[in-house]
Amino acid sequence: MSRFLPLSDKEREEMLKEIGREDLFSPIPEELRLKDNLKIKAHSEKEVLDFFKKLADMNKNLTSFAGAGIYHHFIPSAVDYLSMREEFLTAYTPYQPEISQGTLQAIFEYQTMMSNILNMEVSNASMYDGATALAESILMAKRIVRKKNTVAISKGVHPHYLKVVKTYLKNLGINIIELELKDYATDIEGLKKLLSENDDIFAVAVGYPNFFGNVENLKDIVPIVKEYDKKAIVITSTTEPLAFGLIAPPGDFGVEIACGDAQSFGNYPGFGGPLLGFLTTTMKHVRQMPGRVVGKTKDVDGKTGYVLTLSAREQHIKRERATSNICSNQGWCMLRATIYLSLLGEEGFKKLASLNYSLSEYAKEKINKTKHFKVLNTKPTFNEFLVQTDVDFLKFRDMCEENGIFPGVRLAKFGLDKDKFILTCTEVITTEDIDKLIELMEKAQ
Amino acid sequence: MSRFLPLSDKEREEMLKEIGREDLFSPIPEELRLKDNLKIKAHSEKEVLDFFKKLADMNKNLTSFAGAGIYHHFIPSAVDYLSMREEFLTAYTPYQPEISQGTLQAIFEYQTMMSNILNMEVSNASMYDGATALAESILMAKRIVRKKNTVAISKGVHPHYLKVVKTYLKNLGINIIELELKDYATDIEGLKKLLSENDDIFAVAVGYPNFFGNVENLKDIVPIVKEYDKKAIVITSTTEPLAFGLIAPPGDFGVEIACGDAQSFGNYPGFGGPLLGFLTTTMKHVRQMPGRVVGKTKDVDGKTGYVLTLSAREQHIKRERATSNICSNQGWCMLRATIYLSLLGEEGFKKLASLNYSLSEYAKEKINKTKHFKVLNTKPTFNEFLVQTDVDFLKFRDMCEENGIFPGVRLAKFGLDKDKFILTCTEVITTEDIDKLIELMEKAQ
Amino acid sequence: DKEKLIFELSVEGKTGIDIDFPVKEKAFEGEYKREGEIGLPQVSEVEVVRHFTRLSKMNYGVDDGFYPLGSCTMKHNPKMNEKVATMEGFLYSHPMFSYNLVQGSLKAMKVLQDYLCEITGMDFCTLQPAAGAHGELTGMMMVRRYHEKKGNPRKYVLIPDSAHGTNPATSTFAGYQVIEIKSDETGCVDLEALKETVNEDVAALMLTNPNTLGVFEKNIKQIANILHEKDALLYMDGANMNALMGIVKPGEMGVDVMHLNLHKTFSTPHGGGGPGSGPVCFKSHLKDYQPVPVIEGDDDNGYTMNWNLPDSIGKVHGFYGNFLVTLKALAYIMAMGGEGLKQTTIDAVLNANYVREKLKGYYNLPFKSETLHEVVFNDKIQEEYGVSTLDIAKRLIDYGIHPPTIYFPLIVHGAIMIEPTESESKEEIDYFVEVMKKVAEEAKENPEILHEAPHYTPVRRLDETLAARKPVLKWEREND
Amino acid sequence: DKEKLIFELSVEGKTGIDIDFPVKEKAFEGEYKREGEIGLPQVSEVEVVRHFTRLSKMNYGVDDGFYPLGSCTMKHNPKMNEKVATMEGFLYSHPMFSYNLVQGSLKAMKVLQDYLCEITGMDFCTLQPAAGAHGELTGMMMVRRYHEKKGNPRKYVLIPDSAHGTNPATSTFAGYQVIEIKSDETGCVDLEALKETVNEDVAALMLTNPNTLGVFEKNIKQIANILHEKDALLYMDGANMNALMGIVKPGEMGVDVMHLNLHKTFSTPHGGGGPGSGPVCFKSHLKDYQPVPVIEGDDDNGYTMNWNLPDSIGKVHGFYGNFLVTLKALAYIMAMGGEGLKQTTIDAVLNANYVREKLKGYYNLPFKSETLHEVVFNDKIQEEYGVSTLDIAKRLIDYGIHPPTIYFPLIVHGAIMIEPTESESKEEIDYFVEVMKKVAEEAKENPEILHEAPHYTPVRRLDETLAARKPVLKWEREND
Repeated sequence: MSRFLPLSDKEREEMLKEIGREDLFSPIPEELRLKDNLKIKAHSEKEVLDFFKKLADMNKNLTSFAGAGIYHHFIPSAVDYLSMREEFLTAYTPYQPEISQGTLQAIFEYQTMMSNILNMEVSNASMYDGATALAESILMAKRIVRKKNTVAISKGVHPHYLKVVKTYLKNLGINIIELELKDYATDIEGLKKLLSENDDIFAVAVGYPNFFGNVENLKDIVPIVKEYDKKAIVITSTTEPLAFGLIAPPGDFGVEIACGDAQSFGNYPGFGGPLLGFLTTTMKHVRQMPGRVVGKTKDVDGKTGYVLTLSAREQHIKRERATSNICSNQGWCMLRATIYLSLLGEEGFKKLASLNYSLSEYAKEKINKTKHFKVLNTKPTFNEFLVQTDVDFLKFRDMCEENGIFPGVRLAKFGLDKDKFILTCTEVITTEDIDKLIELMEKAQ
Repeated sequence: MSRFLPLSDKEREEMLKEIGREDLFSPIPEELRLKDNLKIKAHSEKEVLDFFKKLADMNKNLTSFAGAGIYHHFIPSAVDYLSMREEFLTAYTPYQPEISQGTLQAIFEYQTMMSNILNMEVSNASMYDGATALAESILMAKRIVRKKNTVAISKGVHPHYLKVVKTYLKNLGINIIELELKDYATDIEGLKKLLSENDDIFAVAVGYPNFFGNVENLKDIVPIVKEYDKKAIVITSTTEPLAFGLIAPPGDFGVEIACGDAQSFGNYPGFGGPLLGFLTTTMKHVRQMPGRVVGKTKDVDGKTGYVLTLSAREQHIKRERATSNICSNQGWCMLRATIYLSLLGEEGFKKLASLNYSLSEYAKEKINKTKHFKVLNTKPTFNEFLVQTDVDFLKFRDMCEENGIFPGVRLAKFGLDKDKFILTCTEVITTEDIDKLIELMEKAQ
Repeated sequence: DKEKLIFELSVEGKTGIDIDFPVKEKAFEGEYKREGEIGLPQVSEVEVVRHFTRLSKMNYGVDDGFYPLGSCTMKHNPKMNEKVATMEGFLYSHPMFSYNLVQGSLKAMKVLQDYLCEITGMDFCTLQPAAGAHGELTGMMMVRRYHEKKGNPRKYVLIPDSAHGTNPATSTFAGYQVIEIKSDETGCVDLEALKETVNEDVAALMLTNPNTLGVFEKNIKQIANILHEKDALLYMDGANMNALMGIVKPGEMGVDVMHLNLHKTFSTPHGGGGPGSGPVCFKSHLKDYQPVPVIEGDDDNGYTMNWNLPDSIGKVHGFYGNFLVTLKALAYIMAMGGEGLKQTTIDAVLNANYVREKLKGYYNLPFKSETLHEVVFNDKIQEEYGVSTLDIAKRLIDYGIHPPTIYFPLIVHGAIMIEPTESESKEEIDYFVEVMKKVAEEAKENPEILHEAPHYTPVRRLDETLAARKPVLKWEREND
Repeated sequence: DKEKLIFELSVEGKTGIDIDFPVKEKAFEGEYKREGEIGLPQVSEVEVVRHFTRLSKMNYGVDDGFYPLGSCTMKHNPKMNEKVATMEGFLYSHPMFSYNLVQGSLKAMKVLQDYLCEITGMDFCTLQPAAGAHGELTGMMMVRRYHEKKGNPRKYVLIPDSAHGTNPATSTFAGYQVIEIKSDETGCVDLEALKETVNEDVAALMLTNPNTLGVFEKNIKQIANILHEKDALLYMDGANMNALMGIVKPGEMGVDVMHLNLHKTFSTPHGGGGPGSGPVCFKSHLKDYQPVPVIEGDDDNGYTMNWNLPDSIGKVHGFYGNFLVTLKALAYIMAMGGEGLKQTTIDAVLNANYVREKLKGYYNLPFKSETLHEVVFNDKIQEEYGVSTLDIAKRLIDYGIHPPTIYFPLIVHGAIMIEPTESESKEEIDYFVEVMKKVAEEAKENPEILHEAPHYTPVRRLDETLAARKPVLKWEREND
């Protein structure tokens, strides 16, 4: 413990004498004060590291086809190395711009990259994760449209996101209508029917690609919604934005809020956190946007610099009338994404997307040739898709785990069907891994 | 490959055009030029890391009682973190002092720490390792004494060091006489006899503590040598300078060159390298010292600063008359040692030494109670000692390895006795580890 | 000393990555195919490394020096924490793996929850909130659920006027209206005013303790009683827990629910704006309302997650919170131990009071009450020379010191809020004191030098109005 | 912007480590017990972190910008290298473990040796030398052993006047006397002079190729022939291998033995003065003399070490060289591949010639021969304004550029030796060119500004004479 405390006992005495207060804690009533020390043992650094090494080894990281919202991509060493520089890692939120230009410029670059990837006009500086980003997006849409009170959310958005949205909206008197799926994509006819029957809808949210891997039909959805009410807003929620190296981004279709999670960009699975919620929108709506945003400006000498801006939306200024209560969120994850995307660049981003897609298509083709497994997606997918099996999935999974493979995330984990699972192929998977999985599928019964 | 090459093809063309030389390699005769590419496949970063991960996993790092020149100590995370800062890691030798004060000041601090630990007046900035440091120390002694031509080296110095010394001295016409041991320490009577019979000796080198763990009798050795010839120099060679947290340092006895390896100070075993040779001496002899050294000075404004100094000894100035041919050596390892020793500090250094000693004494006591193993040291030892067994050592070692323990380094690895091994206890060993080893010793037959 | 944007370094045909393509490439076809340029830069690894290295050098971190940001607890971030959080066993742990594959992750969470309960004196803990404000929201949703279950969610949340902006914003997002409670002349909650305001429509009071003036709410037990009499709850904002650890337990002072900021009190780095972590600790009467999933189990039986909590507020995070961040806090707590945490608190309070003692007279102390881990001055003395808090803050940068928190709390005009934390040596603090005195002197003798500060940074005072009036929020070829 | 010495930060009673003591403490007693204070500082972890962070900021690394140190090949150090060299399986690998426990380490060494042979066209390779000069010594000891075995170690080594100081120093330490060979007007070895000098007393010629002027020794085959006729050997200093990789193989040009600098050509970081690594590659007629141990084996049979080489020069390192450094070089070679290494060479030569083309006229080119990966100018043009090479070098620092190598090679008066390497983008090089031109202009217009440079560093020009005259080589309470 004393390694982190730079005062010696002698200095403590000296300082206490200077202060001249006998009891430093005199402001605290005697009866509230603890009699005993907290029951926590102190440990040397070696003991701490040994403890965690044991825990880390208790985790088993198999060759994994798990995705479903969290993706294991390869992260170049430079991302770790650069993001670990203390100037980034141990700095505070850049409220003092003169000594925070590093973070501020990185955010500005991030905003540009995310806007371009999503083909949107503006991105904020990050949100906690994809789930809260969706909740905040819906609240943002509500602030924009104002008079209506119902949001329609496709059942194709990530089930956890839907749960979080419900938690967030429940207390605010906003109704949620869940849009049914057809072939695991939003049922367009159902949407049309709903809109014809309900005039209270301010936003429609869909996954893109959705939870089951399907590319939703934005080409139809956006015009349908806009025809219903030109102020109503279509929101997309994306768990795997690498898809946009290959797939047309939400901005191409007139989506006004495109949000999601960019953990894929240079951040580790990390048992689900920290993640990197993103939220992009149009300049028209920027003043209703939650979260921080960085803008370009000039200093007193006319030099270009960057500052946190439009803060009149935020809690530290607007208090109970703020666009969100968000404060500290995912700055460092944002930085990692910026470094990662800088390394990938235009060509790397496209090529990596293509690799993910090609591996996934390779797997799909092979799976469809097995006896007991079949791919359910009928629409295009990116790097994950839905598989159905007529064998006992848990037995199959156990067999896979014994062979060092985690075969994918079963829908039952989300309270959905027991015979289906989501299978994800990123570039860390090889065709040999896929072949091995197929072999196990052939063996399954 | 192209990730490390920041020119685009278009830029290459432009630049080539500016240069106006059709063939960049025109200075190289056509017939020398390769027709084919080198037969080496290019790999993505992921492939490289996967390859090395596999190799790393082929290594088996057991609970280990190995020492004998390379020590596994616990290294605080701050050492890794700070030493990895690019300003330290990717900088050149500090020949341009204005932009190298970081490295220079760290060296000055290192010199102070090493001088104090050894109780010597001056330390150089590092040598390749303990072995070459000993060879260079002997050559240094030769330059100081000049007229004589024979060095006496105790058989108690590390056998590898002795091998390297032989390699270095062989071509320079310097004779080596090996001093015999008695009870695994330099035989004082033998030394006296040699000195009475041979008047050509310019230096006597002993291990301290020596290879077998014994604290050599410097209290007698130095006066005996000085009585023989007051210009003759006693050199100590140390593989584990942490010993000097507990044991009187060479400087206490009038040793004029104290060298060794400080890998123990914040550097990993790393299959034997990079290491950290050190060489300390008296100010009287500083101009015969090999290697770099940093001194304090003033800049044009009168500010204190640090520079490489006394470089008139070095190869880039003195060429064939330099005190050594050494150039780049172990700067970064030196930095790590400086950070490590800063963290330990006065009390930590002493306490850690005491812990190593106490664990080692715990082990000695228990070993001496076993039937087939006994400790051979009769003199004080620090954290390693010599054990003899009457069972087949290799069988015993195999049994230990099956139980996840490496029991120590057998002397046969150095061409010495088959029934003896050196057992080392640093703070990474627990009493439970020792008890487990004792259990295996009890089982051995 | 300025660095171009990464886009301005871009040259067609360069890349910072080489991708192996060990499968037949399949073209993505059809109407959803992306066409044209995305707009990512094209640079090599060398250039990326230099670019972000240069950017880093325009920042100031805790490792660079004194960081007395009041209420932010910018303490030392042990490097051990980073080693723990980058162990591969944790990095690649997938949240949707079978429980048998993630026992290490689950156990780490359980152990941390237990420690946080021991530290706060609360009964239960959830690690799901990703930051302090997120913890507030989670806690207040639980409060609302508590009342709902009793038949009425109630309407109002009481918040002292000295509170952080997150408190009122949180209340709004939890569906409440805010009633502000004025501070009394000691800077504390006015008990009489409170009594008058509390009624059956009040859901809770959100109290920061010690408050943002660094003053301990010594009537906290009475405050709790007043609230509890009307079945209103006491929410404690744990932002200032660094003044209390090991000295008192909120759970023994009548607090029903509170959050902690692991990135403040528990040494996880702030990362230039997160990721933080905002665990919520609460009494057993709120346990049915906590977010799902809940970690259950022990070493003997293994650890699992319970998703079946019918009265739960639901989920507040896509998965289980900022797991890797929570590991760092656990490492820190284990390193310090109970005694160490107490000494931490003592040192934090010692340092703050030492600064207060040394600077009083040089800067005005708007509240005279005894304070704990931070002290709030203002610019009243300097005002007469035309020097403002902002000028003072910016001038500190010239001396290599990060400015304190300024203009907060709002109840203090021109506030200068200083929290040295326990991580500062006496020498570092003495340097700060000396600089602060020198700046006070400069304010008198040479106010111009303060108005123009900072002088040596890559950019100087920036035009924030321009930024907000004509927002340029991304780079475009045209606008450069 | 100056930082105190760590000793000056020391306060009794502080520590940067907490040591657990889980065994009964045993007192070390007797006449060899250490008494009194050692003299190490007493500081907390926070202070150590800040101290070395601050020190780091007074340094300039390759990640900071252009580093055109001629003959030092300061290229990009991929971060992947560090990840490889910090894998635990390698860090804790003990050199005295049984071979079955270190198969990964042994295989890595074997693979690297094979690649280095492929790159140099030599037959064998040892990784034992810890640095370039150490490699030279190892190589020259092998040369001596070769001659010894033939009955006479011989007396002389020939060294061109343009050589690095390590070459003559090495020769001395290998027991030879040095004969300097003058360069001809093209900067190359004068063949006639060589022919006259070589005889049966000459053991070898040490040749840097391309030489330190960046000029390729186009007569290298003839040079080898002249030597070989007298059974003298050709040693090649591989310091400038970055100009040759993938273009030619020294093994095909008559070279018998050479060393490589992994910390130059193969991207391992220089570490502020090491650790480097200086493998020696050699033809089969020298294989009996290489240092022990020699790695043997393959994947099928496993890897071991052969210590039994009776004619070996012996050992030159306590263990097997700078193993962790060699891993980094292997990672780099694997990343680049053969084609990549060739492109590296092409780009290095391209960049150097581009700089040469752009700066000629502004700075004097003392040798006109076509050059490869570096170019040597001097201060002849600037001399007339009283401006020296040193002034130019120091002025570059003001522009954020590391100075080139200066006053070397010795055969060029006031040499300015520029090696941009392949790691610089065109933009970075154009910036350098622009700055060099501006400095040339300043030398004319305002020489004072050069004499006084650098202006913005933590310290400015230092008194090296003072340092050497009254050496203060350690801190003592007294002398501060």
